[in-house]
Amino acid sequence: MITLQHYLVLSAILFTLGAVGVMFRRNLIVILMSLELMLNAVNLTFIAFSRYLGSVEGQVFVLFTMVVAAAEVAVGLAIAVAIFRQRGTININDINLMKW
Amino acid sequence: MKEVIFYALGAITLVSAFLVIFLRRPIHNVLFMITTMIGLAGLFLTLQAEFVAMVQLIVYAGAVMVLFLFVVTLLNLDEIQLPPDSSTIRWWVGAGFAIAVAILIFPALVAFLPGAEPKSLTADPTATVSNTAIIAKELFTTYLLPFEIASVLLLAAIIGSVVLVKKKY
Amino acid sequence: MIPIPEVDLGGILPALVLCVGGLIVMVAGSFIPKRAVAFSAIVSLVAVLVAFAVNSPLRMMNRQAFSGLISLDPYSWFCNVLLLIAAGITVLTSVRYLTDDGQELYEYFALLLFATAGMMFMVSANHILVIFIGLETLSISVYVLAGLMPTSPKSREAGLKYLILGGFSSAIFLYGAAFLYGVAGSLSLPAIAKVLQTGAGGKTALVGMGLLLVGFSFKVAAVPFHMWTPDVYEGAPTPLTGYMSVAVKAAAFAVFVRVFFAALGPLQVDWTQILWVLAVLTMVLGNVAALVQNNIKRMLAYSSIAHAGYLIVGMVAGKEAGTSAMLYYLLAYTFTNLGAFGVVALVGRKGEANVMLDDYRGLAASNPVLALAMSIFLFSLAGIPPTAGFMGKFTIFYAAVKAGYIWLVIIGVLTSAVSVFYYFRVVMKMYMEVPEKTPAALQFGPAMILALGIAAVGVMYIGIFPTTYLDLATESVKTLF
Amino acid sequence: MIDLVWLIPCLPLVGFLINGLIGRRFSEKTIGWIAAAAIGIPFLIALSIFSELIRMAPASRSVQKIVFTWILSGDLNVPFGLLVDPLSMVMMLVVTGVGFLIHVYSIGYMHGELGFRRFFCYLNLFVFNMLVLVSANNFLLMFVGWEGVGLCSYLLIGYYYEKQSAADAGKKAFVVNRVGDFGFLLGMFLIFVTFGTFSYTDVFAAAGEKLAQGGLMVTMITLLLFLGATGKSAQIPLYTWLPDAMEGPTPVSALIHAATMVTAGVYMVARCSVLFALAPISLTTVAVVGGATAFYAATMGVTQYDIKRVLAYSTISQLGYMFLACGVGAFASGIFHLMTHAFFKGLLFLAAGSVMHAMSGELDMRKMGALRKKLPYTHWTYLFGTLAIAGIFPFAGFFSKDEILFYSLQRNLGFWLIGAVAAVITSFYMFRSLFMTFYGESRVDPETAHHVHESPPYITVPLVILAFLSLVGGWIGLPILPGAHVFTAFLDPVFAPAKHILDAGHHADHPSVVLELALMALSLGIAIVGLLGARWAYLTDPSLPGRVIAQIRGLHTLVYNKYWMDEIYDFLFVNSIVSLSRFLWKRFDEGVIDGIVNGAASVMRGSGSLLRLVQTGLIKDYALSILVGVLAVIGYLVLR
Amino acid sequence: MENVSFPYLSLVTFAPLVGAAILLFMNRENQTAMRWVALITMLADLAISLFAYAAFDSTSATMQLRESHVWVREWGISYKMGIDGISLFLILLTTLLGPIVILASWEDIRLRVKEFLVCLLVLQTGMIGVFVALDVFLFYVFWEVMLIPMYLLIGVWGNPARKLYAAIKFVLYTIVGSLLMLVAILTLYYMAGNATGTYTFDLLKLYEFPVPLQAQFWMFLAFFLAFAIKVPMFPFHTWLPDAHTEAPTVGSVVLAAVLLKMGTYGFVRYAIPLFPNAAVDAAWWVCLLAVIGIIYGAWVAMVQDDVKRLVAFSSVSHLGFVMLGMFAFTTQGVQGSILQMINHGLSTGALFLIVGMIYERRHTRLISEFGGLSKVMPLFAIFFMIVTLSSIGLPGLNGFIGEFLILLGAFRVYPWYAVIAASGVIFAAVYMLWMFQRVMFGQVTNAKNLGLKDMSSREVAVLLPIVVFIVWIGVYPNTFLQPMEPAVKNFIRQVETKRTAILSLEKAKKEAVADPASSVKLTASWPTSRQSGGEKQEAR
Repeated sequence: MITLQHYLVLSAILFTLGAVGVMFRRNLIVILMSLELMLNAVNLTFIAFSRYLGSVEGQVFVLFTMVVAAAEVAVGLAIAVAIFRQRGTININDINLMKW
Repeated sequence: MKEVIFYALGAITLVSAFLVIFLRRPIHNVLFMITTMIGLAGLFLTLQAEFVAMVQLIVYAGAVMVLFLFVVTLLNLDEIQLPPDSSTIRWWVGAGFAIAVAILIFPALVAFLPGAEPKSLTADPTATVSNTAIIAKELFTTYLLPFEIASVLLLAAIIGSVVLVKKKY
Repeated sequence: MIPIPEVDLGGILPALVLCVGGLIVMVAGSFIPKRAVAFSAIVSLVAVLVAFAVNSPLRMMNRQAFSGLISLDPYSWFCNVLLLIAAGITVLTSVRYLTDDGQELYEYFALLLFATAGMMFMVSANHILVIFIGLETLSISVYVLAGLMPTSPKSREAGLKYLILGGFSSAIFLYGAAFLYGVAGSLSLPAIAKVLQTGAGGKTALVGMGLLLVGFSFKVAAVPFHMWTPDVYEGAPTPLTGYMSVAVKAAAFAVFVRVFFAALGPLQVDWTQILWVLAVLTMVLGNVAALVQNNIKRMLAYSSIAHAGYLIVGMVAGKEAGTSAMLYYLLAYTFTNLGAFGVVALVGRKGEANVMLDDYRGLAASNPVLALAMSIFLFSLAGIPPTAGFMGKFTIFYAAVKAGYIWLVIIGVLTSAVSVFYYFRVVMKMYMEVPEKTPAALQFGPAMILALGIAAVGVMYIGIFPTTYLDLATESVKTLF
Repeated sequence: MIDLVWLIPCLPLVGFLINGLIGRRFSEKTIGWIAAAAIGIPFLIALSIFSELIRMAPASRSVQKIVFTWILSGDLNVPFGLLVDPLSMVMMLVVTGVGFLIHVYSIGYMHGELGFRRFFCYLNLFVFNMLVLVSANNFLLMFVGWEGVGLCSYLLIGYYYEKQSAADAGKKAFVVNRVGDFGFLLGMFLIFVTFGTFSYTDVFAAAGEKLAQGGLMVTMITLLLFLGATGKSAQIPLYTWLPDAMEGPTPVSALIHAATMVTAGVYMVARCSVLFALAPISLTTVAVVGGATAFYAATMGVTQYDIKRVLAYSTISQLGYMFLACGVGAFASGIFHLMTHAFFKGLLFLAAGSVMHAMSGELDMRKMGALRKKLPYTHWTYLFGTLAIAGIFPFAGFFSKDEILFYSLQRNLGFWLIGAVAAVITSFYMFRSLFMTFYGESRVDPETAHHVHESPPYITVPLVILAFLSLVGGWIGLPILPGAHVFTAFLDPVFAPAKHILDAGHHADHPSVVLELALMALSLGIAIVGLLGARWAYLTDPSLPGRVIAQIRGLHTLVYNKYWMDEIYDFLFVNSIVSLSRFLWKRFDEGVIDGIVNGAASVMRGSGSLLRLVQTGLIKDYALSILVGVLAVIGYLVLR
Repeated sequence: MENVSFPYLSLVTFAPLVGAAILLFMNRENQTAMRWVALITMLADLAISLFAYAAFDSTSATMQLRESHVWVREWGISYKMGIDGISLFLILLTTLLGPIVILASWEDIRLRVKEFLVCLLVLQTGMIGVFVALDVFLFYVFWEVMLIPMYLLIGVWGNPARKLYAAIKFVLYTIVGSLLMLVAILTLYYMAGNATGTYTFDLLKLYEFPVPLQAQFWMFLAFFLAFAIKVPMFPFHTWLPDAHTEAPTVGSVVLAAVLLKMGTYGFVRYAIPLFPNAAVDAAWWVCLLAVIGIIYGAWVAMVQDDVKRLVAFSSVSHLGFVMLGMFAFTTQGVQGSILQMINHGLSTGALFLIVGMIYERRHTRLISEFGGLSKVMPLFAIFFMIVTLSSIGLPGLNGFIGEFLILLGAFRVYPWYAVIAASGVIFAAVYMLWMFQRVMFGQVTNAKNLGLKDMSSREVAVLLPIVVFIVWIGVYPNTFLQPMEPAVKNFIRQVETKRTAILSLEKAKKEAVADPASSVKLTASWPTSRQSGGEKQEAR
């Protein structure tokens, strides 16, 4: 029997993986992907709730999340490209002009 | 049967997500990201969210990931040797925190019991209204406003992306 | 068959005006590349003014529109006014900045208008979905704006940092929203409140609330979710930094308040405790860290963190007194900080060459009026009467005293005593030290003069005659509860 | 005329203002005579008031004149009021009379000095304050004069301000006086707390009922007041300033540090005779201190070579006599001696000034001798003064000193003994100074000898007048013959209440005439012993002092160095407080308090710098920080 | 209903601000014209204050020349002004010093004259505002407004070496105290509003509100801190020597003469009447600090080698007297205390002017650099002497009256404190005269001192008015004592009646509760043995 909790736990794990990715990868592109993972985990939660609540709102929300995620990715990649052009790197440990 | 599908899809999703996080080569990351997306789309299907699953496939696995792939190739990222990721201690500390958060959230997950059974989106389970139709209706009536705002958002994102990578300067 | 939904354009007219303004800017900008910035600025200003005009009916309204997704009430009206003031002044302070660089980044104004529109949707939202989409509209615009300066690596870096961390916090926010959705079955604020009032939800609701709180705390730059602030504020174009520190913060706080009082009111006991701690951390860390900054933008960034702390005190104080105090404080802070950043933009000159504290040496001798204006802003930030900043702190602290949070207030005043040190340090540099080299004359555009004048007069005026604005703030929050 | 009593103190003030404000263009003569007139006219007024006073019935010889209300605060009401009674009358006459002579003298003496105008301003101001002191009708106003004369003393001692020692001496005088004033002030507070008023008449009238005989309160009040008196009148332990005060110009020494100001303490004790009479312990203290000072100062007088210093120690010693008189209850005798002392000590100082004037400022007696021929007037007047102070019949000092010794004996043999011994020494050192200066071989250095000449009439006339007074001044207090002691009789209304209280204690036995005569003879003998001793040591056998000194070298060194009292005071009070203050400033003020303040600032900045380190600029760290925050928030919510 | 009079007080408060506004629009090259404008403004201000004095009824204890307008209706904040005998002379002192200060800076300040004059004028407004405000909020606004011009005066025109440190130290010290006071004000406002139903910052209405004992203690503590720092009382005084030493002459003058009075005035007007029980209970401690301050200030002043620093420490000592008198709660004590505020303003102000004059000539403040100045500057010597003597408290001059009344008033309540304080009088003589001697007496050892010019007529004009008042107060203090007496008596009576009323109120409350635990807590809030001062007060 697959219950709501199965989905929720699955999405929690996915969310954690995404968070870990954001924290520990140096590659900007991968970090952006990790962000996507987190958003997708949330999406899964929404869909699962939507199913078990019998409410369509969750699914609508997911659509908007996707829009936002896409927009974010677009802008993120644009910045990544711009930075790469400027400095020749997308290692975020090197993108460190401002600190202290 | 359901269990098998769920676990299979879950495994695909998690494993490929894991690989996204841990593989070194960007091209691999992108590819496994796509499989994650596909896995998720499958899971959406098991939850009877057909429309979202399709969008997931088309928009995410399709458009967005292609965009990633495009950038990876554009920047020749595979050629660039990034130094190894963070040291192991940092790694474990960070992962520890993340897992701790997950564990702390866990009670919230299991405590939640909205009902024993999944529910249908419509009041009448026998109705032959498709998932897509319901969502479409909602999207253009109840959620008309966010739908419109989303256009502004996308416009801003487009302008932004264009401005950011403009080579004029 | 899909029914025609009720469309209440009147309610969202101000935001629409701004969007249209943004579109005009984009279209026109590409046709007149020579004077695109000047033209765009005028268009933006007109848009802001028109929006200001069409916004006024909201003050009289108290209803919901778009199937209950947004609520048109005095609270929205007040926040819109705040945002429009911020946008207007930012437009004025940006003109010189954008032309100084020899670029015609007219897109800046379009994005600014879109961001403002997003905020306006956000502050009148009655549904978490609208909040989210408004928040993202705002965020994405601001990510781009922060990273807009093509020749400045710092700007790009600021955009990137803001984007990644913003995305991170958005994900957390969304995750929280998902939990609340699970509990309430809907993300409409009244619906959530209704469910929570029954005591349902348990830990799930708490966790959802906690994650939402984190999301908002990130946007308002509360410690420990503040780390992006100094870096992003330093790197972003200066006028935009002012805008971020004022408008984004104001919008975030407005929504923060609406969500937490209107939807999560039943959990007030729980989140008040957390916010108490956050307020203390924010006030202390913001002020203490600002002490040792040498870059004025960074210093003002920490200072804006500290101010977020004071605002959170208002939230802790809660209910009418606290929230109306927050609104007043935000109004005061809008004029003050925009003015301060305007001066920073002006002094910073081309490419932000002069953003270190030492660059302010002897400013009073070379530009006495500018130094006076800066001093007014700094005194207001420090909370010295009779400036608006003082009245703001006064109202906030009074609300906290009234709610019995004496210790919070004591910590607050002590940290603001600390803040005096670094604000006065700038005054000291301007008035009491001599520059190493004679500074070149500053270029004042009429826009900048207008902006600084409005800001300075505003700071003094609402500081000395606060009655009207206090009344408005009080009146505005009434519909929240 | 008595209504014009306010003119007496005011005219010197007017003189001070005239000279001070518009005197810049006046000639020396004008300035001097304005100043002198400002004292002379009050003297005449005082005389006429005096004549008015003695025509009144003895019991009603006390008139108060309120000029204006000075301080009015709550139940405190202090008028600027003057009291005319026999005691203040005597003091006014002495102050204005002697003061006038000294003013005249100064015109000649200060001739050509750079600060001539300044000098006379100060002098007038001094007389104003002194007159306020003696004519005030309440304690607080007396205190005004009291501090005022201290100020003028300070200014006049430091008249030659360019001399480090003069400036130091002035400051020392002021500060030591302030220590005494501190006692005075506290005494006044106690008086006010007890009586609710500062007015003499009210206080003394109520003293009997409000204060228990010998009670703690009255003892405290009187002892504190006496502390004030010791400061002003240079008694042990606050005498050290007076010898140093000789740094001032000689007329100042004569006027302030011999004739008038230093006697203020005696006046004050006499004024408070009722209170002192109520406090036997205080009376004894006064007598003991007075006697001890009389002896102690006399010993130091023996060893000094500086003519003014000899006179200074002698002044201290004579003041001791006056206090001894007061201490044994003979207040009138004290005042009597005060008056005669004003004459002969004023005279001695002025004569010494005349010597100095002649000797171009030389003060060391070892460089004088045989001046008698060159300075005839000075010699004769100095001789008169010496005879008076030594107590040779029929000079003024004989009568007053004898009276004191007589009353001392009545009270206690010890007091008499110490007084008698001091008298021998006084006689000795005074004749010593006389002989060393005017007799024997001339030791004047030839350069100076050339210029030695008698002083101008401005100087000699006052000398002669004072010499005359030194001779006849005591005759108003003839003992034995009933009713002959007009002075005591005159003062009787003032001291009657005190006497009443004292007599109530031990019944007054009338001394036999024989005893009195015997004592007079004895004291005359004492004086002559001193005279002969000095003659032997300084005229007959000039090498004798040297040999004696050799014999008692240790003792001599001790006495010669004034018992090292200045050094001991310096060590005990001055240096310790200065080092303590330095310690407080550097260690406490700048160390502890500022340390805490600056430390707090440093802690702030330090923690600011530490917090900075967290801000690594790396996105992953920022994300981690957010995650930590999430953990804390969720942890709190879930685990709570 | 308030009886509203001609707005003397508003005029006197804001007239300098008008002058400042005029200055802002003047050409900065024309320094002399600007100085004249400032001087005329200050003189006009003085004239207005004299009119106010003429309109003042000196027999009445109530607040007079009142003005009242609603300011922030929401909060019950009003623009309310009024004076009584206590504030009257402080205002006159301030306005008197106004023209003097402008004159004194006539030649001293050459750098950024415009800003300088504007600062002085704004400062003047702030200072007068503090004295006339009858609304706690309004008071606080003026209180803080003063801070900025003073900060600039020290920091811009101060002594370059350490001015920045001194300026920021001044500001931080002051602001820490005043912010805590703000918390107390807010709490008081809330408590009073909550209890009575009308939320108001009106001081006179707040006077009537009985603050519970426990709360009184804390609020008094906060007010105490703010005012004690400003006074400054030992051990909160360390900002003063720095500020005084580094400030330009007129800065020191204003600081010493008026700014320090804000603290003492704050006690009389705010801290004590608002929280009488706490104040009376704390009197023993406050007086202890005051007495320590007297002695400590004097001792440390004695060993200073910088003239200004010496005068600064002497201020600590003198203001100790003020505090001692005030917390004696006797007519003489309080009256003396207020008179001593004026006296200190005149004497120390004049001392700083004098130090400024020689600083202007020699550009050093080290005592050792001087010596024998009497010889070269005889007129200066006279003024210096008079002021020194006034500072020492010589009878016949102003200082004596104040100190005497204070000591007498204190002696009736705390004899031992008065005894120790009186010994401070001795030390005052020591340090002042020693300093005077080292500067003025002796030979002119330093060749640079030989050619010094004596006082100019401008400098005489600066000092003469002060000296006139020094003598006036000393000779006929009733001019000043009489108008303040009703107010002072009213102050003491008010404190006493309110105190007892609160005590009985608390007692009734305690009995009503009849809960032993809570009553123990109430009495334990402050050691009861410390109430001896108050009891003696009642006994009298």
